[in-house]
Amino acid sequence: MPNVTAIALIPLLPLAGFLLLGLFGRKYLKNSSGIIGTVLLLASTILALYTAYEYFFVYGKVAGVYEKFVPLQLTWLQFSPGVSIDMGLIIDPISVMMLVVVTFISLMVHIYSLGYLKGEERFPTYYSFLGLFTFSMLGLVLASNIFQIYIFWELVGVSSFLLIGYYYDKPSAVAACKKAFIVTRFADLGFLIGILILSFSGGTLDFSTLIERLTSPETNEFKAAAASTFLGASALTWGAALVFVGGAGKSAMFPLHIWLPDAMEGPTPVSALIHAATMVVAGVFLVARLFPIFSVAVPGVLEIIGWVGAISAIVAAIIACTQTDIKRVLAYSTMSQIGYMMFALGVSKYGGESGLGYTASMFHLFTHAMFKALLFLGAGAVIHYVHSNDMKDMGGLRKLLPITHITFLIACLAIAGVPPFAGFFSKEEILLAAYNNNMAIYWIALITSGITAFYMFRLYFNIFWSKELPSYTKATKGKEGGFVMMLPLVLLAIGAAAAGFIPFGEFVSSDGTVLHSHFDLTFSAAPVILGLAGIFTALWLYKKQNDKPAKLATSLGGIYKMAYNKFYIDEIYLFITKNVLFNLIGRPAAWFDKNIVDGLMNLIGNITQSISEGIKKVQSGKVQQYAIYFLGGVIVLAVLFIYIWK
Amino acid sequence: MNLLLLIGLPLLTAVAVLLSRNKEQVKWISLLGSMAQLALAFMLFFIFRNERATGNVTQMLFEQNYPLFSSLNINFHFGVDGISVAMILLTSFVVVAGVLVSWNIEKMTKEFYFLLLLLGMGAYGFFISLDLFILFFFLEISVIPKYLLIGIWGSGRKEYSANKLALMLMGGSALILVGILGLYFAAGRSFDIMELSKATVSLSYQHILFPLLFVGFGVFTALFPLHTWVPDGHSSAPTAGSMFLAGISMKLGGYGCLRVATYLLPEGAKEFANIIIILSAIAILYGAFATMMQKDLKYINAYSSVSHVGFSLLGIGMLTQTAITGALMQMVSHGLMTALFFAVIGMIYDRTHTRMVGEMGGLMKKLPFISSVFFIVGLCSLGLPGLSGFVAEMTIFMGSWENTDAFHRIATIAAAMSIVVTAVYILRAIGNTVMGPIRNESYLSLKDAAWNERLAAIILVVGILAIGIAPGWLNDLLRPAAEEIMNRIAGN
Amino acid sequence: MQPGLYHILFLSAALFFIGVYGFLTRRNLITMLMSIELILNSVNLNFIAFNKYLWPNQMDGLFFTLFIIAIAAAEAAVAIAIIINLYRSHNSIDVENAEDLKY
Amino acid sequence: MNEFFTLMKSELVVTAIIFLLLFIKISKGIQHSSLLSLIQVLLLINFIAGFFFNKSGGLFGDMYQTSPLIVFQKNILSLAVYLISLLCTDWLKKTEHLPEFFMLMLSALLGMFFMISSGNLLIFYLSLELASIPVAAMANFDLSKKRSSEGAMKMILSSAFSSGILLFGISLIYGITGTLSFAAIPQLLDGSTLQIMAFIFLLSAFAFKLSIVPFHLWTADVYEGSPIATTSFLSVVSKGAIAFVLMTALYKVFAPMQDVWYTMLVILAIITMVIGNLFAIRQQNIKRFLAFSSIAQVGFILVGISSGSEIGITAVVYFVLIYTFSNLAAFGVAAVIAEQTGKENIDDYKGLYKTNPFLCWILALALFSLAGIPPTAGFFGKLFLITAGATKGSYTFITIAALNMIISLYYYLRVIRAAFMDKNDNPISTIKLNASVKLAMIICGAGILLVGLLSWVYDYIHSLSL
Repeated sequence: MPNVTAIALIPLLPLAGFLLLGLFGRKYLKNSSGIIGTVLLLASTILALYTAYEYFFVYGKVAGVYEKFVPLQLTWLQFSPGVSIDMGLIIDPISVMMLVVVTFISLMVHIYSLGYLKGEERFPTYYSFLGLFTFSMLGLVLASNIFQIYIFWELVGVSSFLLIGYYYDKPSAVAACKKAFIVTRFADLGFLIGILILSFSGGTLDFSTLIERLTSPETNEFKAAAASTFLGASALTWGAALVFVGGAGKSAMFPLHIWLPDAMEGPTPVSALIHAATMVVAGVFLVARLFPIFSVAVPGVLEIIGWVGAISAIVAAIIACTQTDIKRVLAYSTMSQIGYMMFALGVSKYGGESGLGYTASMFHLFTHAMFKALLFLGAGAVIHYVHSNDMKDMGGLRKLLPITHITFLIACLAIAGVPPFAGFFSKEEILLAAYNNNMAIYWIALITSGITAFYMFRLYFNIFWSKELPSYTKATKGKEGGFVMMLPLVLLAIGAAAAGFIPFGEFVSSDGTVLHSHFDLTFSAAPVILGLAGIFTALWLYKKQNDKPAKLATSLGGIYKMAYNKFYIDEIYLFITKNVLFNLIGRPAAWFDKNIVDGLMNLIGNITQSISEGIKKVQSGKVQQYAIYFLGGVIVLAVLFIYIWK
Repeated sequence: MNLLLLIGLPLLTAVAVLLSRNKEQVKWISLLGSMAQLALAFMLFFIFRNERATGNVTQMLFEQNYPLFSSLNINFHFGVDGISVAMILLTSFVVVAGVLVSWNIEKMTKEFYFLLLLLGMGAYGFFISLDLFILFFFLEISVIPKYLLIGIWGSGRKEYSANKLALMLMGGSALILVGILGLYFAAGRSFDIMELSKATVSLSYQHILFPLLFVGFGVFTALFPLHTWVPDGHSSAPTAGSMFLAGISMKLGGYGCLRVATYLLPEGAKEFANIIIILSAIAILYGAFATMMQKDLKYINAYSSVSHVGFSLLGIGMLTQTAITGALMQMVSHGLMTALFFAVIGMIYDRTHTRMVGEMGGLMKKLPFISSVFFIVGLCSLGLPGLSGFVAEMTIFMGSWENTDAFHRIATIAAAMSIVVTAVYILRAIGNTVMGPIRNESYLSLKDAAWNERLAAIILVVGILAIGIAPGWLNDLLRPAAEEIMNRIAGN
Repeated sequence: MQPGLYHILFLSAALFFIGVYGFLTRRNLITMLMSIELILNSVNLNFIAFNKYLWPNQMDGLFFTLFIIAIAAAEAAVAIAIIINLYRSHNSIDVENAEDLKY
Repeated sequence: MNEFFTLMKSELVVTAIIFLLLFIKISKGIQHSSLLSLIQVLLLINFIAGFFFNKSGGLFGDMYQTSPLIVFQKNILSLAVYLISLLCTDWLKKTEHLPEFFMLMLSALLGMFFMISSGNLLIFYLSLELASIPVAAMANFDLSKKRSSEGAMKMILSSAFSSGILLFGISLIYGITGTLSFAAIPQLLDGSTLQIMAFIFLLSAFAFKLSIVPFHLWTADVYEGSPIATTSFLSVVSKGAIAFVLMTALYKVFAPMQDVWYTMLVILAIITMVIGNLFAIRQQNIKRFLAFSSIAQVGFILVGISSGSEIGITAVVYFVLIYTFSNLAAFGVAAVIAEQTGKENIDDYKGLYKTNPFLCWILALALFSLAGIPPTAGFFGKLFLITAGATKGSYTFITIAALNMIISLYYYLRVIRAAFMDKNDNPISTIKLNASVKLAMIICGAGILLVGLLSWVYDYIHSLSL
């Protein structure tokens, strides 16, 4: 059986780190904070690996199926009998897989940051935020309750906010962290309402019970939820769709992706951890977590998910081709890859062979975490070296940064889907799943994989080949980052190279059964050839500095410009927020309050004053007029009471 | 436990303050007194829990009943249920924090603390009263302190704001007065809440009296569109004054809306629930949008208070047990949060001498403690899990969703939309003040929080975290009490 | 012809209104005082007439009249004293000169 | 004979004091300041004497009636007179004609005592005149001041005019019923047109004395012109006495016409409150300001009176007691300031707190009490008046009354704001308070704070009024 203490400690150790460093770091642990954080996380990682081992190889498999365990469930907030927010731990294939991914990547980032952020003033703060993030992310993946996942969902959001805004005195960082938080918050609104709908329909917030009730058409809950409709869709559809909106926001799916490129304002290791490997895949994880509901109860929503994923994948890939900020390229690539995971889920079905998409998605999540973290950390090493994010300031770095170069290349090959690197295997499965279910998505995915290879190698060549910048020599710039920065690169490179050989379907599948992956060379040919084509195009264009890319850009004209400007989605958002939210709603509301509501109150006051001023003449000082009023009073009373009311 | 201690102790402290000889004495007596109140509130809390744990399910505990104006059947009737205990805890937190942040008041120190303590006493008395007359007495008793606190120690257009506040609250009181008199005569000459809760008031009376009472108390708790005293009053008040106003006084209104209007006039509540919902949904969104355009930190918090308090009214209007529990949680949470917010604003203002968001920036560099607290309170305001605001809002949403018709659903969604807008304005405020580059060179020489400010902030942060991290205790406290109210509404 | 109750009441009503009219229109304070005397006298007439025609058994009306006359004298005394004092400071007994206190 | 002394002891004590003063005046034997102390002691004795030998009964064929409640009402008035004698020490010391002033004041008080006790329209009329003519003379007591004589002139003329109207009403009642006795009249009333007419005449005279709108116009001018001692006497003692009598008249004499007078009172109460408040908003002179405020307060008293039951009586008596403390405290502060600095405008009070915190707190207590804010007794007083008014179940009326409290709060706060908040470079300098003034203010302050909280006061009055 699961070891509760061990599992609970996995998230709690980083939390301890957060508290310790957050409260005392600034004053007392200025220098040792990095070590403390890293050691705690190392312990966490070991526990995670132990848990994974125990689960997959010792107790997890019951009668050939990986069971779901909920070893701990504490009531956190009781709403009504049966409906409560619980703090629990769920142990099933995906959560265990995520545990490993999160702790491992986080550990890498912790180690890497020891070198990358050395000497920073807010070093302890940084590590405490990392701790907070890791805790939240682990809490998210272990959540046994839909509200618990929401709680940690928000917490990762805020940790992401804090880490993006780590350089708080940089206006662009402040703007980026605000944007990231607000956009995801907007999506979370959907998530929240989705939770309300689902939990009300299911009469519970607990995942297992919820899934149980909402996937079998016999239960009363299912019937009621399916029967109540709003705008032509059932409550269940709305709930599931809104939950997906939340996932899409966090996973930067089109059109809620605009925060992700900006989020690159954060320190690069943070981008590697949060905005590449872990947090951004939370949306995928969420859909996977609720997959039975999506696939059984609301297949329509699943189709939407597929399309959103596919569109995101290709749009991001196209934009990535035009960007010059290396982190932004990686950001769009992340978005594109998450699009893959998302549509893989979208084309999947529940159970058995047809659940291939699910397995593929998770597999891709896993491999992507490795190579994308590697890419970011590599990019970080480059940035650390040249102090710039822009491709224009780079070139010919392969000699100066040999380890970085090799590991980066491995990662590029992995993401381009070149066998036998990790990306090949997972992408292969995804394409297969799409091929089996939705040809349109398959074609999009195929094209995207070609573009992916192209822009990744555009990046690679631009950084490491292209022009030789005379100012960059060992003498002027020194060596590449130290051991602590190189170790994670190497470890991740090993992962990126070898992770594909893990028989992932054996461990993770939609219903817990074993899913054997089979290779079909004929099927693999197309994507591999496309990928190689992309690589060679990039080689032709970018190996040496020349004017071919510029010519190509001009010949593409409008399309290039649109892609370069990210299809103007940012501008649309800006227009909406600035003109609609601020000018059309906020300003009138403030004006209304100041002038109408408040004005009304003041008006009452002023009217009283002016009446008071107006009637002062009554008190004329003339005693005879007083007598007239006296008589008038008598007469009026007499008339009223004798002639009118008598 | 003798509840009269809760009135006696603040009164004694206030008198001791009046008799003390110098400023130091005044401050220390106030601090000790308020600490003692805090201890007392905790004692009450634990004794109350203990009683409940041992199976005492009487609705009101520690009841005391002395005849006061016996010819009018007015009694000094006290007792507490979970709601009162929670509110008393809140009050004691805010009082201590308020005393602490006012440590450097130079002008008329004695009077300041005297009024502050009097204000606290009024709140305690209000929350333990079970007689409408006494309740009204304690509600009104705070008018003088509020007016003087703003008018004498305030800033900006203080006279205008003080006047507006006093007059609008008086307007609310006038309606409440008529309402309770109506109840008094409709239920056979009794002001006693426990008796009235068993009395049957005819439908037509309920339909007249409920709006009077609800709107009356609503003015106190910034019911749209009668909230206009909030921005001006809060922004002009001295720091502790704003804390008390938003942290305690506004809660008096919410408590009254629930305990008096809704509980005693259930049919009226049902009749007008939809209007309450509409008004509070408007207040939530409209307050949030209006906040977005504010440039003064105090105005930001004041308008956001309108928005947040809207949640508690929304919860009441939803008339489900969970929603009402959530409404009460929101009151407690908002009380702590907004008090902390004002405290932080005060601390910043004391240093930078400006409250304009546009003039600050990068305070994090020199004021890490204050800035961190600002972060915490901002995040609490936008409903971050782990902090109190989240718990309360989610409970309200969950409760609201129990109403299945489209109207309630749409209102809930509208209210939920505010969490995005809240994020916008809170992050704007945070981004422009504590983050960003330092815009004023002189800020480089600022000193971080002093011990009293730290203590005040920590006390309130602990409160916020205690609710945010482990809401169970508050839930256990409020839910049974909310159930009693729901039983009455449901007609059992 | 013996005058009946209504004749006297008519007379007293007329006297009353003459008094009121005088009080409202005369500017001289003494004249205003005299107008009040007219009002009081109309009341006196009323009392006497009621006593004589309606309730001849008791003397209430007559006594009341006597008291009114006495009080009127006292009132006039105080009023004239005040008017004299007013004359000292205002050098006039015109009511229109004493309108400082207003609004 | 023994009964004569016990039943009429209030009046007899006052008469004795008047004569004593007369002798002193004639003999010219006592120095000015010690005379004042003597008078204060005598008035205190008068007040204390009110607590002994309280019995119910009637004299002179029930033309004179008394009961513990009536004695209590008289005690309130005696207390008020005593407090006035203390509060206005500064002014009284300067007056040349000190004994005369008190003779006049006590005569008026005597008139009021008789008026409260009257059981017959004749006595009522006589005592009413006795209660008003000396006051006119008192109003003129600042002999050298133009305004004083103008005020006195306005008072005596309008008062004579209203007496004329009153008498006309009484003569009609007499014509209708043939009796003047309070006990006999109600049985003979049936609400005919002529009776209503007579009642309106009578009520207008009451309204005049009580300053009910629109019969109130003399009030402000007279208050402003008169010396503050007179003003406070007028606003507290006269008002209280008339309010008590009005209740007797309405509840006993005109009981059969309750429907008529209830509606009338409602109308009059509403316009009185509204107009009084609206006028008060604008005032600058503190005496004039208090005049209008007291008009508004009378509106509230009418709310209580309109209930027509013992709740109303209790509430009104209780309120008058509180009103005595509150209004006298306010007038006391005004008197001290006016006498020592010659300043009577609200704007002059700016920055007063800096120099005279004690006066400011007394003023604040008084004004908050008048505004009806707890913990002051005024809160209870007003609340019980409104409660009494609510017994008839007209919520519109009660709501209007309650809303009027907002306006009244506004102008009371104006004064408080001036005293506590407004800055002034040249505030009124620190005033040295006479011991007796201070004593009176402390009594008032204690009264304001305690009468409300000590609920047995109310219950006691209630037991009397049953």
